[in-house]
This record gives sequence, C-alpha cells and structure tokens, in this order.
Amino acid sequence: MARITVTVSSFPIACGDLLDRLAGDDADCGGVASFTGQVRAEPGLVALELEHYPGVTEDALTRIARSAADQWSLHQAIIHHRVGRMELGEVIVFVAASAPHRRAALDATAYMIDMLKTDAPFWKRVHTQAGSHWVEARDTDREAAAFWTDTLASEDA
Amino acid sequence: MARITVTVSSFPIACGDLLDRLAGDDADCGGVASFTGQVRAEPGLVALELEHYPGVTEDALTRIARSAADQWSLHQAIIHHRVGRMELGEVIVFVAASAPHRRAALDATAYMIDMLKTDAPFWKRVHTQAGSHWVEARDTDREAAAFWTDTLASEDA
Amino acid sequence: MKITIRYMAALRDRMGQSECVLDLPDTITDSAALTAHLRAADPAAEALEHPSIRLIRNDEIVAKPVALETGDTLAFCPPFTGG
Amino acid sequence: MKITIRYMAALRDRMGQSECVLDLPDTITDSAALTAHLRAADPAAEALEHPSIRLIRNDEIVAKPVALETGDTLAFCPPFTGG
Repeated sequence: MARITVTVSSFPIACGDLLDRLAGDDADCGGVASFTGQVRAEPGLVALELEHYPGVTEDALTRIARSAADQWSLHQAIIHHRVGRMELGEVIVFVAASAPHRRAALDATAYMIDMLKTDAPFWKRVHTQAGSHWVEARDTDREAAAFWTDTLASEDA
Repeated sequence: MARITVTVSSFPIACGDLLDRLAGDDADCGGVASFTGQVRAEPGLVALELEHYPGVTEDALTRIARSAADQWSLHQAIIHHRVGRMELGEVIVFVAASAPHRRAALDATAYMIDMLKTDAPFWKRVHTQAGSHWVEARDTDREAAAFWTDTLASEDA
Repeated sequence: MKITIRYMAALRDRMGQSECVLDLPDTITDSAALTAHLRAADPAAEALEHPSIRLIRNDEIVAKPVALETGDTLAFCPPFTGG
Repeated sequence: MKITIRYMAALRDRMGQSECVLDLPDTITDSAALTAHLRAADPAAEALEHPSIRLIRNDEIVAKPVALETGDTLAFCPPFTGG
C-alpha cells in the first residue's frame, strides 16, 4: 500500500526537505521523481494569489495521488500545494513520487502535476502593477490532463 | 545561456539541497523537475560499487546536460553522480532541470537520466552475499536512450 | 427547500456575492432548474450555465446537472487553475 | 609505436590486467588491427572485438575503428551501466 501525503497550506513549501523524505527513505525504491512549480516572473506581475475550496481540495489531491500510486505501483506520493499570496519565484506546488523503476516515478509525477491543474479546486489570481484579475484556464492544461485520461483508459481496455 | 552543473564524487549526494538550489533560484522559471536514482534492495544484494573513467565521465555528463539545456531551453541543469561503494537505499544519481514550463523541465530530466545510463562511462558492480559481479547493460536502457535520439533527430528533420 | 449557494473565484466577482441562502420553490429539484431560476432574477447568472462551470455539492465535485435536496450547499466553480 | 592500453570494469577481469604499454609493429594503424594483434597473443582478447565494446582514446569516447598514433592511450570499455 502506497504512502500518500497531501498538504494544502499557506506556508512556504520546503521542497528539499520533502524530497529528502522520499529519497533514501525506502530501499525498495529505485527512483524518486519530483516537480516543483513556482511563480514565474512576467512583465508587470507583482504576486500570485491562490484560492481553494478547503476540504474538497485535499480530497481531490488525495484522489489524484492515490490514482497515480495505483497506476504506477508507487511506494510514496506527495502533493504539497500552497494557497494565499505568493511572490515571484516562490514555490506554488511540489509533487513527488517514488517507485521501483525510474519511468514509473517520472510518469506518475507528470500525471499528478497535469491532473491537479484541472481536477483540484484551486483558482489563481494575479496581482499586476495595473490591478488584479483571475487567471483563465488554459486549453493546453486541459489537453495535458485529457492525454492521461485517454492513455489510462486505453490501457485499461 | 543555461547554467550547467556536473559533479562526480564519492561522497553522499545531498538531493534536497541541490533541489533547493534550483527551486526558488530563478523567477524566470515556472518549473523544476528532478530525478533521484538510488540503490534498490534486491535479494542477496549487499552493496553497489560504481567505477568510472575520470575526466571522460564529466565531459560526457556535461555534453548530456548541455544537449538537454539546448533542446528544452533550460535555465539550469544539474547532474550529480556518485562513484565508489554505496549501501542499500543510498543515492546513486541526482538529475534536475529548471525551465519556463513544466513539460520542458520534466522531459529534460527524463532525457538526462536515460542518456547518462548509456552515454557516460560508468560501470556498476554488485556485491552480494554470494560474491561480486559486474552488471550487464540492459536492453531497456538502450531502448530508452534510442527513443530520445530518434525523437530529437526527427524533430530536427 | 433551503439551499446555500456559493460563488467561487471569478464567479464571486461576477455575481457580487460569495454566498447566499435561498428558499426555493418545490419545482426546483436540480442544478439546471436552479440556474434557470437564478437567471430569471439576475441576467449575470447566465455565466453559471456555461459548460466550463463545475459544481461542488456538499463538499463533493459532482457532474452536471445534480439533484438538490433541502439543506444542500452548492458551489459554482470557474474552471480550476491550480498548480 | 607505443600505445597504452586500458581495460575497464569487466574487461579488466577478463584480460587479467588494468593497463599495459605495448610497442606495436608499424603495420598496426588502427584499433581493429590492434585487437586482431592482441587476439593472436591471447584468445581472451576476442572479447575486445564484441560490437558492444566502446573505445576511449586519449580521454575521448570515439567510434570504432579509430586510428592510432604513437603515445596514444586506448581504453576498452564494456557497455556503460551508470545511473
């Protein structure tokens, strides 16, 4: 049974510490993959603000991590998402997976970051020098999530 | 110009510290991906020993990291490989990439770990309760590297 | 029946409120009937009918339309943009 | 001409030595001629001719066969198994 760790918090994310919890944790694992998403500087951007739906968010992230763990036989899966206000360069999300083989860890990590963009109730608001506005969902994110849904469905078939 | 960091050393690898050097380092980056390979416990396995070809190894890893950086417009690429004797669960290799977008960071990380298995002069020796022997190259590793070579060649075409 | 309605993120700005409790006529038994009812009172509620809008009913993400019972909380959500 | 030969990893065990310096006849001008010459002296050197064997000449990974000059160091490498 995989160990799933899901956290939603307004505090900064200690990525290195989280990675070290997986790497070297379990000698049955050959590989640990991780992805860290952070606030990318863009012209005029001052800060990002993340709203979410408490309770539902944690359930959604747990479902995504559990689904990754089942699909790729993970030993551990971590999703740690920050909410509230974040400055340029600060970490928004950290995702990691440990598995017996490297491909499983890498694919599971890509899956989790792709799915959480479309399947967990977070909303981004950008604060710019000119004012604030909500971020629109991107087609490329929907396509990335759809890729996994289609792939996994066809593998099941 | 991407920042490339390549290290070959017999000391333990501090993955978390290396990841933190990339994450939060550069607000132009939206994503940082990493892969950590460690000694997986197998029946009878006591330790792993890594031999390499000093000088040539560093050149080969630098070439792989540079090629990833060019192909995916990375901001940073890190390859840190350990040599000498390693116990079960200890980290053998840490690879990481930072890029403006998540897919670039994830693909570049997968590329670097796949390529270094076939293109850098390392040799693994396993120490078991029954004795020691050299590890044979695996077809799956050659296929993984060939996938990238074919993919990148066809994109260039 | 009594329904608590929540508007999330951009929909909160659009609707001018974050939450309200409505006492609905008995003819309204699902979310589709509810949005039609809301639109009759406020044209801005047309946004709630957009195919991209997702629903959370009693702390669960649900498919549209969803049946409603008295005491339910229904949240209207713009497409998610986390990560 | 003088050539330094290195055997890496499993090839070192196979050849029973890690390094040797040879004074070769002038007829040997590349790695293919060298392996044939080595095999004549020691049948174990057949392993050096396996397609999977890679060559490092003067600290550079090179394609087979590679031309040799006096003073060169040539390393015979089994397939790499790092990572």
